[in-house]
Amino acid sequence: MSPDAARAPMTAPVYLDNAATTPVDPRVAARMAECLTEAGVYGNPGSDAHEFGERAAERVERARAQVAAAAGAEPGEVIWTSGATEANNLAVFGAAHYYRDAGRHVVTARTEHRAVLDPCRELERRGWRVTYLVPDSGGGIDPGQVQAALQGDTTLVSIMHVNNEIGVVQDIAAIAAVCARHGVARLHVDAAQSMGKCAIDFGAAGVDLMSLSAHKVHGPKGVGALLVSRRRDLQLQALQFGGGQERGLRSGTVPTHQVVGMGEAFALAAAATAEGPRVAALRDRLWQGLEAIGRVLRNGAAQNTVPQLLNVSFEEVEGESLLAAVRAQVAVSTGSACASAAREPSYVLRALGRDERLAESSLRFSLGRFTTPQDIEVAVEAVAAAVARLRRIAGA
Amino acid sequence: MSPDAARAPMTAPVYLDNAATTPVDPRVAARMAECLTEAGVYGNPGSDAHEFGERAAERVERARAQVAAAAGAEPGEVIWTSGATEANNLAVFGAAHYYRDAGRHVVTARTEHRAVLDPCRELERRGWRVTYLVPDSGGGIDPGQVQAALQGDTTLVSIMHVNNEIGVVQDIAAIAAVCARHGVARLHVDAAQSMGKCAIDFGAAGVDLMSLSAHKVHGPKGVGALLVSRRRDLQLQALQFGGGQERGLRSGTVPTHQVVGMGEAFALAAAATAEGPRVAALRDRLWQGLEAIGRVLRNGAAQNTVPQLLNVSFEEVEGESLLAAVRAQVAVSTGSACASAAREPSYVLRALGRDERLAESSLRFSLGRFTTPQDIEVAVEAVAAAVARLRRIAGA
Amino acid sequence: MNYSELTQRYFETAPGAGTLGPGAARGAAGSRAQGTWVQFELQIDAPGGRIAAARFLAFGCPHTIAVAAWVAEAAVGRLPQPALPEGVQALRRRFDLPVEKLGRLLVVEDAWLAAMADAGVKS
Amino acid sequence: MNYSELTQRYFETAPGAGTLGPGAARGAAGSRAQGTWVQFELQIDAPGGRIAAARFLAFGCPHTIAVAAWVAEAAVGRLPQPALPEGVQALRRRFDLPVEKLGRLLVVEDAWLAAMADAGVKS
Ligand SMILES: Cc1ncc(COP(=O)(O)O)c(C=O)c1O
Ligand SMILES: Cc1ncc(COP(=O)(O)O)c(C=O)c1O
Repeated sequence: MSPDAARAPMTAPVYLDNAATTPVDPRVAARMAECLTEAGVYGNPGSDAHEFGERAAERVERARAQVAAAAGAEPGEVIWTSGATEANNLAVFGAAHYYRDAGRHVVTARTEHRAVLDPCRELERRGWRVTYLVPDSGGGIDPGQVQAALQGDTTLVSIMHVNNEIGVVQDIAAIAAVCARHGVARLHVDAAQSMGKCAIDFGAAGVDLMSLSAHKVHGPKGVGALLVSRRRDLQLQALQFGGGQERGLRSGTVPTHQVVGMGEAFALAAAATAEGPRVAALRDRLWQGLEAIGRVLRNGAAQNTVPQLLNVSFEEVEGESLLAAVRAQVAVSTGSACASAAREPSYVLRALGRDERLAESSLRFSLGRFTTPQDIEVAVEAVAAAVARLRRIAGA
Repeated sequence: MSPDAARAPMTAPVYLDNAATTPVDPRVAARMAECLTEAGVYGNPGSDAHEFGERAAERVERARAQVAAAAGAEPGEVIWTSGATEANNLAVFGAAHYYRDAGRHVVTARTEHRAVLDPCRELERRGWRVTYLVPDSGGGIDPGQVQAALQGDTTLVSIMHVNNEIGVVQDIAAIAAVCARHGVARLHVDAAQSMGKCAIDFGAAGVDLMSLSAHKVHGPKGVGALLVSRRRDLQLQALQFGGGQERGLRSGTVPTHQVVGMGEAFALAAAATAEGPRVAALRDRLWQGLEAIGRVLRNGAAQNTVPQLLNVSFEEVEGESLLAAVRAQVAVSTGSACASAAREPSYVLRALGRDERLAESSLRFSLGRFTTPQDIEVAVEAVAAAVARLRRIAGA
Repeated sequence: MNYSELTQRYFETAPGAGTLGPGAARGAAGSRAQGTWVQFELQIDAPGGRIAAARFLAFGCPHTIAVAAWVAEAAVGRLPQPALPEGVQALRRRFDLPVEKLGRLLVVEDAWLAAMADAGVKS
Repeated sequence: MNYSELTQRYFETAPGAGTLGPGAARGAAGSRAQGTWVQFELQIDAPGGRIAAARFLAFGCPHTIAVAAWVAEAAVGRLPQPALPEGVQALRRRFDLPVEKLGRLLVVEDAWLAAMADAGVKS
């Protein structure tokens, strides 16, 4: 578990931040390595003038089929991107701009990832109207809320599948049905956190656009995909223009090793059907251990959450000190630190109705393929000790 | 040189398509591998809550410094992207949109890469005016042409450094001086092909924006950078919104292994000062061999071309047959095949004044770090035999 | 571009490429400037006799060269006729020609018809 | 967030965390709801005498806890004074406090002043 053995003479912390990113599975890394050096498949998959290019294109198409199979899509529906951030941007801007003449209203939710919310804010600056749905206290969006928010000129609904902070799963098929009845509104689903955590079936769910990411499921960072439904002749305006790759929707050299890594990671995740119950047992043990600390609150509806995530607020403990007290033993995300430089209480937890203090004093534990029972014991012990000590110092 | 040994029982062709993409240097691949699996630096460089993230961020910053040093920029001027296509799009759209109130005129050249031309076409659809400069027959753009094209409302000039088809090098510093005198026009330079072929000095040249790519210089595909000058407080509108990474200019998880690969590739290229003369000697030998075939024309001004590229048109030979006749022995690009599905005579060679036939019957030989004298001999022999045979069949 | 095995073989070997010299019937079609040019030369020993020898020249894509070579080869021993030894659609199937290349086959056919006309065969 | 070695040490050991019980002078400032709350308790045996014991409680970030702990420790043996054992700017430097956290130091100072007031020391 050491991130850099030479630099970490003390035992490295237990890694429970798999929702931020995961270590690449060694089997994935091995496939990637085959597509780099002179001994491997290094050609440009866009070079059809020679066999170096053709071999690379074969690998790319094999990976496309793997991703499609894992997500319930057709290979022709997979557009490679540099990650779910780009996929989300391409979906939101691409659909909004392409269908601008049909209307300029978008529906999304307060608990979406910033890679959806920030494009929506940008759309507002460009003259669109955006409705931000507020979830219930468990994090759920009722399909009826979506129904009620639709207007005559709504062209896009963007609702995530698995929330990255609390792990709550939305009823995508029901929301898709609402959009289908509306007729004009297309549904985009940010499923960056779904693969390996919760079954995805792009086709069966009736979704129009779906964002995927490799690095949340033991694949490489810097690669993802946007699934673009072919059934409804969905069109998008591209974000990035150039060589015309990916049917002109996403120009740029396709990075063979990256998409091969994503394909392999998705295939492995789709095949690892025993993983859910194993991780759920670890998560339950974790929650049991944390609950015993007392005055802790679970964030997100427990019954509707993927097994990999557990988000807990600790009463009477200050967030930054909590993190500082546990970080030598456990690597987790908190409700006050975020990927960007700005340190604000989690807007997701705030949208669930948590006050600023409880939002800040939350820890997100996210488990992965390599999480062991031992990791869970270390985490419970470390957090229990830290909370007890900080409460004592606070006289609480 | 076999791209896939198990599949290629016959000797694989000699790879002379390094301008399309290069094999990753094994030293680069080794650094990349350190940033993938559980044993390595796999954290999210945006996760500042734990040491896994901090270690990754350290690697990212080291890579940023390597790229900056190799390109004559400050580390704070490096914005990671998914490649030069994205960097070009971010530069062209980002500057045009940010400075839209100062004017809507852009100057570029007919011989630019499609990742510049296609965004310019899109700008035209959005109401901008674009001037496309025509190079001289050697491929050169005179700084005076740029000067003459500038208008009061020109906000952006985009001229590439090293052309990807003919290898011609533009006088960027002189063009930068023209833009500086104008005052409002910012200069973007597509330098995707420059690293390792031709010295780049972003700061000294006085360039505002510069696009870089890793995979043209034995780094990985799917990563690049846009250099954004800090001296002139240059602003851009982002293309992609989300986590706020890269100073908000390029949201999305930074892929540690990818940028580490780019950093290492750039450091190696910057250190390989003996490479230029070695490759130039191989290129000269290649040209000597091809010229001896007779009725061949060199495309691009020989005295102003990087050593890695040689573009030759063969009279009285049909392009597709030429490619088909050599492809078992030599992997090259042609003036008729291109990365996209469309097969058209190279617009770059057409802009130099070559007729359609000569544009189509051209081969681009691009050499790299791993090209050997033996490769050159194989190529000369194969091309000479093919040309002779096809001319005989054509009665020419 | 992928070529069928037959296309590849006739392109690579190009049997019958060349000319027959004075006395042969000759016909050409297409133009080098347009990218496809084909010429046939046929030797018909006795008036009304069979084709004793055939040669072709071709400037064009591998399909053009392969088909022209095949036609020249197939011509030998046949009675001169205004029709190709095998029709355009059959040739297309035989060589697995992509549809956008049909125009090239028509150039081959035109060259054949020109050679026949030169040989005095009425169409 | 990176903490200086001193901050880290006082945060981790938090010497003097707790209360002294009845009879001690006590002062608090800030609020838990706002994210920072500090309390000092001081035992001053004779009127006009030195501080014999000091305790603190703190709800807040590591800097707040570390500084409060350091102040409580430094207070022992001193004559009660309305000023902190070390001024706010000096403390900021000592603990390498980021500028945006200056407000937390002022809460520590306010708690100290409140305890002094409770001890009857005039400011
Ligand atoms: C729900 C969700 N959407 C989008 C993203 C962005 O994905 P990527 O890191 O691939 O750009 C993430 C992860 O950061 C996420 O959790
Ligand atoms: C001059 C030039 N610009 C841009 C690009 C695009 O670079 P990338 O493949 O990194 O997107 C290329 C290569 O394809 C190029 O040669």
